[in-house]
Amino acid sequence: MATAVLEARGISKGFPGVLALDDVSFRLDAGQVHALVGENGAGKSTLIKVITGVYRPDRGTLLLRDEPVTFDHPLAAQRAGISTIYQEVNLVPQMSLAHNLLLGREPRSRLGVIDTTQLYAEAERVMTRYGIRTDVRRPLRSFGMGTQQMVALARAVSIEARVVIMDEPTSALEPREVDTLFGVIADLRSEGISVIYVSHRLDELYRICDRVTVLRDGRVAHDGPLDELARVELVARMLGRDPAEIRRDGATRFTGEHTTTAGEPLVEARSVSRRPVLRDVSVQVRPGEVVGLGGLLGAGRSETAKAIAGALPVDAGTVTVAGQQVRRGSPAAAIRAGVSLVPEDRKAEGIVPTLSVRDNIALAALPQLSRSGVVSDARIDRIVDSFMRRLRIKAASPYQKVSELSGGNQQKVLLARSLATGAKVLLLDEPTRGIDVGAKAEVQALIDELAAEGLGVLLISSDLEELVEGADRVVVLRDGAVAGELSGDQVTEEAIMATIAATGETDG
Amino acid sequence: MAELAAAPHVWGGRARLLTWLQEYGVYASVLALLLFNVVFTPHFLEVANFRTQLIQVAPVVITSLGMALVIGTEGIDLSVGAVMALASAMVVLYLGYGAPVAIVAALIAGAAAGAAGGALVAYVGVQPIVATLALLVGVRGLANVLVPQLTEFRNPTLITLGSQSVLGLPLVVIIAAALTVLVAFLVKRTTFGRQLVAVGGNRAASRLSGLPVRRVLITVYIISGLLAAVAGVLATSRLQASDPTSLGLLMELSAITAVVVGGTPLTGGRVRVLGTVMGALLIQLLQATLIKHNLPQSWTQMVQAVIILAAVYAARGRRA
Amino acid sequence: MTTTIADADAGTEARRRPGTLRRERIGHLVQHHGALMVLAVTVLLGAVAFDSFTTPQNAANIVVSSSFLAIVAIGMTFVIISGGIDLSVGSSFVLAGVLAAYGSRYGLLVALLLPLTVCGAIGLLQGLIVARTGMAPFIVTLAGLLGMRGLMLAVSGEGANTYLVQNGAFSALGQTSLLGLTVPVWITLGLVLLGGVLLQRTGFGQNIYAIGGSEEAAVLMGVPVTRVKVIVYLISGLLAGLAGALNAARLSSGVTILGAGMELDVIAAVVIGGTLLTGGAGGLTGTMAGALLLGVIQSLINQIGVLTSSFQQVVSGAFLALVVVMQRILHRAQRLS
Amino acid sequence: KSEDSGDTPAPAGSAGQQVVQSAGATGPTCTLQSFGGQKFDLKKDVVGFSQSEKEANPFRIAETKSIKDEAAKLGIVNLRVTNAQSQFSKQISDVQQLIAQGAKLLVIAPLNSDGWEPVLKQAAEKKIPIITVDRKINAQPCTDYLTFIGSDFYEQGKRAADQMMQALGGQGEVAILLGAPGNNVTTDRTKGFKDRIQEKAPGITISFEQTGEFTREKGQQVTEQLIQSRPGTKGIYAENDEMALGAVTALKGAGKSPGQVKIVSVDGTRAAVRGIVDGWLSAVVESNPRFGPLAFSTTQKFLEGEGIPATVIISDQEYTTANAKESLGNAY
Ligand SMILES: Nc1ncnc2c1ncn2[C@@H]1O[C@H](COP(=O)(O)OP(=O)(O)OP(=O)(O)O)[C@@H](O)[C@H]1O
Ligand SMILES: Nc1ncnc2c1ncn2[C@@H]1O[C@H](COP(=O)(O)OP(=O)(O)OP(=O)(O)O)[C@@H](O)[C@H]1O
Ligand SMILES: [Mg+2]
Ligand SMILES: [Mg+2]
Repeated sequence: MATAVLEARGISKGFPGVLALDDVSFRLDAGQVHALVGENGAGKSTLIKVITGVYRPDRGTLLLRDEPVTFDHPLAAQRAGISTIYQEVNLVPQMSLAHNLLLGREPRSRLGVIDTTQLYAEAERVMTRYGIRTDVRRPLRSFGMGTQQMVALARAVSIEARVVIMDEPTSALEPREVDTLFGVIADLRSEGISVIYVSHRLDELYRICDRVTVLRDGRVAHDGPLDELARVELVARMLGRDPAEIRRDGATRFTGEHTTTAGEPLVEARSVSRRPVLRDVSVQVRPGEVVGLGGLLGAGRSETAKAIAGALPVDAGTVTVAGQQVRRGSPAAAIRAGVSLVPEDRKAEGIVPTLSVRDNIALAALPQLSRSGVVSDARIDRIVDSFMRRLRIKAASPYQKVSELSGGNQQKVLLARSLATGAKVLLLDEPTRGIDVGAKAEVQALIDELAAEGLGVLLISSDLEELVEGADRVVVLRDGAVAGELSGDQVTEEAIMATIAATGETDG
Repeated sequence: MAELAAAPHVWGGRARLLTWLQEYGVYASVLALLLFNVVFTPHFLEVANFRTQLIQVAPVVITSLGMALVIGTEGIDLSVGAVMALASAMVVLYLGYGAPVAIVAALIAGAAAGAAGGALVAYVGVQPIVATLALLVGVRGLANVLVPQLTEFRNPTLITLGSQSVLGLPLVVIIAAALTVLVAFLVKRTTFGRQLVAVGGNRAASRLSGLPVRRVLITVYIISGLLAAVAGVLATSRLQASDPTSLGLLMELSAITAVVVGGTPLTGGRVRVLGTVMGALLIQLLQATLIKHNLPQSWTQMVQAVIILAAVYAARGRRA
Repeated sequence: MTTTIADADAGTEARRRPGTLRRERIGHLVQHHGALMVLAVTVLLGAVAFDSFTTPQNAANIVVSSSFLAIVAIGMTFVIISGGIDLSVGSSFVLAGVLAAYGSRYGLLVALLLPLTVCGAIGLLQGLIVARTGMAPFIVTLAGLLGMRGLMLAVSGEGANTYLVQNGAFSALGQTSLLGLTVPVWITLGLVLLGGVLLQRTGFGQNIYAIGGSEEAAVLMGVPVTRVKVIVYLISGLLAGLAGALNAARLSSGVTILGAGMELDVIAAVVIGGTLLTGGAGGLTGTMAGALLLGVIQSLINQIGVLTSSFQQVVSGAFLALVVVMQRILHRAQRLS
Repeated sequence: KSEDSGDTPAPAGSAGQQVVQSAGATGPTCTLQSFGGQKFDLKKDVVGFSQSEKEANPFRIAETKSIKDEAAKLGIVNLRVTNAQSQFSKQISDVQQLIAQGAKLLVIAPLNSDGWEPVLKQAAEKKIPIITVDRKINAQPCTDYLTFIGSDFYEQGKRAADQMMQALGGQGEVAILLGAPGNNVTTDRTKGFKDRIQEKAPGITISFEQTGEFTREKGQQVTEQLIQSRPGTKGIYAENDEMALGAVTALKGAGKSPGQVKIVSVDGTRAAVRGIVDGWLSAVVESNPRFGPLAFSTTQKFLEGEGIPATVIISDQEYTTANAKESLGNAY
């Protein structure tokens, strides 16, 4: 057998109250695309951070081409030829796209100083290769998550590396960009570069990966070639359940049927505009209905949701909840009216990292959980307990800091926060992004359940399958305007794609 | 992974010591300093000594409490010393109408100054350090305009406030203790307290969760101004004179130090009330020690620098 | 200049109206040169109101006396962009002055090297503590403020000894005029140019912005965070030391009562200049405008003349508030358009 | 307004007027000719006064007021006053600005004795006479500046020591409340006091010296620590009146009776002199701030071609239990 490019032997890593990795061994061969899968909190990101020198392992050794190595800084790993895209996009928001892309490798002029003209030209060239043509001088934070993810990707790949690690690179990408990414991975493989690939999207794994390592509760649950392992088997290994049981349950947990009361819309956005991202967008959600919001990256889906939630001031248009017009620009008013948003960027806009799981869940519902300004711990405990159980939030205790949870569990905490307000309408922006198959199914089942209880749900998802199966109706956005609306039997992946691709005749 | 929660071997002795120090570093430092004094400082173990230290530290504790709240929101309030001076000026200005009126006037002035800074921060979006820096300069000037020079007073009520004892405890100390309890209650038990740390921890998330972010911010600065005014009134009554030129000078630095030494991070999202009180005590005790041992000023400052560093080092947050 | 507008066919970006970009540019200009504009307006008003305000001599006085603050503010700008703060600069400044005056008896070289070495070393130490232990820069440099003031008192016999500069060459460094401006002013200009290139046109500068923008991201992007931070505090210490030494040369003595509260003035200059205290953004031209603005405000207050000393303070506080509010409003107007 | 002291203000006339020490005018004299300046019109031309600290303590208030009042009295219309707010760098630029405004005479109350090079240079180029008051500038009289009018701080320290010796009968432990560190005044008043004690009273030991930064609050706080941890202290020398009064508050708070600890201070403010009357203070050495009349009369003499001595030391009074009551009107 050829020597491994990278090998981890008997790695253990603990955090207060949690043993995130327990005697994990992992071997990466040259020119292979190696899948690393597991439930939320299984330890995938932790393993990657140990490999790249972000964390020091408590025990175990790391070998690079059979030589023992220790990286005490990500820079050291980078110098050794390991390049990484971390799970949460880790770039500098205020810096321009170009500077982010080329930080540390800026083109120099003859005087030895950075040549900005060349810098921007180079950045434009690179981004065009990834299908993005844009003003690379703009600060990174002014781009959508998808574009940011592509920048991180381009950055990681363009560093001369022997190993490229991708921790959920596609969670913010839409199908076309995923294709671009896979093209890049194929190129890498043909150059003999190895890839560690983490994703919760099983289709993707089967499309590009050669080998798979399954982690469960910090231990290796399976390791072997991927094509020998059937889908259900893989899921079963991840969840530690019986394959037969999995087979019964199907792909998503959506039942697809809701009894929509034809009555008054719970929430209605009428001709909402905000330059330059939204133009004349109208959406309504009735009780018991799941309305999907489709479109490409940057189509304005997040903005629509934020406008409805009062978090984005609009230039024109109105939002009414149960017939009452909501005061503009105030999430508080929206929440009081029963509209609650689970934002897309959970790190920047979702969790409060310094607070516990418990405080994060109770945050938005505090007024309801207190009497004359004094909080009732008993009531908070009750509600936190019930939601932690209902959403199966994995935490050492309700008092664990939310920043210490895995991404999927953080997402559940945010969902719990919205539900705790007793919202009548939920605006879910990519609620299953970065969530493992098990948790994803749970969340989807929960969406169904909530709709059945009479809640209205606005579901934003880049996962077409999820939209098709979960939504009763899909509103498709393009360039910040409604491009079409599909309902009933019209809701198919093909129809959505067609609406997105249709040339601008709907623009008028 | 809940079943692994009790896995003890990953949570070894060194790490445990570190967390313990992080949580209780200030307490340990205060204790160490107390022990040092008991051994090396003559006349330390006397009731009069503890009275002196507690009385002197009371205004620092009170301002630090407000500062801790502000820092919890990821802000900072450089104006507290100047607000003390303003309160002091207001007291003598309105003393003609009786002590209660004068005190209320001082408190109103403090709250108003806080509101001005808070409004700049919450509604205009000025960075806290600059907003309150402008206030620091302007408010002290204002205090001086109102009372141009040190002015003594003979009002018995006001003097009593500074020198009276109840059940053997000085009134100022009782007031400081009561305010500590009040602020602890505010932080731990009220909606406002929870919202405050949330705003400090992640402002965007707080806004999206429907928290009244601006109201929380301005309220926090008002409370800080109010508490600084209380401290100013107490300091004035103890001095038996109003001295807007020097009262509360550099108090902002003492208060910030107390808060940070007490384990509240300057990055916000967390408030440690008792730690803050301990931080103030540590600084007080340190200064008293240096004075009692008659060290020259140069030494005093260098030793203070080292001790503050050591205390904050012990209490510093773990890094990822 | 060509602008790349989002390609609608690629479908990655919403279409942007051409007007937006231009307005954004103007907004950008206003935000980054807000201090400069406020400065221009203030000077104009001053010129209209007071005859003696715009005399060459008064202008030169303002520039010369602002230059020391400006040198310190350059270092502070580096520190603040990196997401930190340096409260020790005032103490560095006065300590350096005393050391320079003391060292001048051993020649020009010692007069310069002694303060630079000591202040640089302490800056380095602070940088190491900040970068290695993760302690808050505010506290570390607050300790620096106390410690260096203590050191200064120790060196000067509890402040009783004022060393006089005993080296003609060194005095000349602070007092000689070239083209109507003294050497420190030219040094300031040189440092601004140098610092500007360092910040904008070198990898080191980009690393500073990255760390200030998001330290976590910078670590993961492979920025040598520890080293950059240490160097940033070293620079700040060195520049505060240099300014202190030059000031000693100008005053011909190591005055011990300088520098108290200077850190706040320096921070104010930097922040008025548009550098965010949260780090990751800002620049030196703004800082220079901020430093000059402070000098101009002082000068104007003196021109008004009738104010009592207390009222002068009220006015300068109000002025400071006005300036930052104006800046915020400009900034907001830009965002809304 | 406030419940301030019930004292009647001192009559504006001659009470507390500065008197030149008989032996005070020393050094070679300086004339308009030897200085090389040009005659100017004191009444019409710009006269600059640079104050060092905020007019927030009795000394500075009285000093600025005296200059302004005297200018008004003499009909000097173009008096420009600046205040450095205790920042030395600001005082330098203040004076430079006065020069830029065309000042023909500069009266400076310097914050510090050293570091005046840039100002002296600019003034010398234009031959502007500088009179420094209350604190000296370390430079060449008659070339760099015209003359210095003020007290001798070292001498004040010595006289305070004399008073302390008398109060304690030459025996006991004494504490010093120092002024702000780095300040010339602090340095001189400390040195004078210590030298005299060493020379004259071997029975007195100085066991404690801590700064009270010239403020009442700090004076009180330091004294509280002092009397608790060093109960044997018999006397306190405060380097200004404010700190002495802070010490009194501390002593009262600790239940001491007047005179139990002897306090001697320097300045001569009304409150301190009343402290002597009340028995809390033993003596106050005066430092007279009323420089106006002397400064302008000196200038007039100079303009008329008379010789001006290099230093004009004023004779300061002393307030003791013997004269405090009747001299209260002289205090400022
Ligand atoms: N910094 C930390 N402090 C404490 N606990 C942590 C920390 N980082 C991770 N953990 C814990 O370690 C375990 C593994 O987390 P990790 O992020 O590796 O999971 P993951 O497999 O990447 O999950 P996901 O699919 O949700 O990204 C989780 O239980 C998590 O709570
Ligand atoms: N702060 C901002 N400043 C300027 N442009 C912005 C800003 N925020 C978003 N945009 C732009 O607005 C457009 C709409 O973005 P939005 O995030 O709503 O897209 P989306 O349809 O939700 O896609 P995604 O799947 O990435 O969330 C994008 O072109 C984005 O770059
Ligand atoms: Mg992960
Ligand atoms: Mg989106």
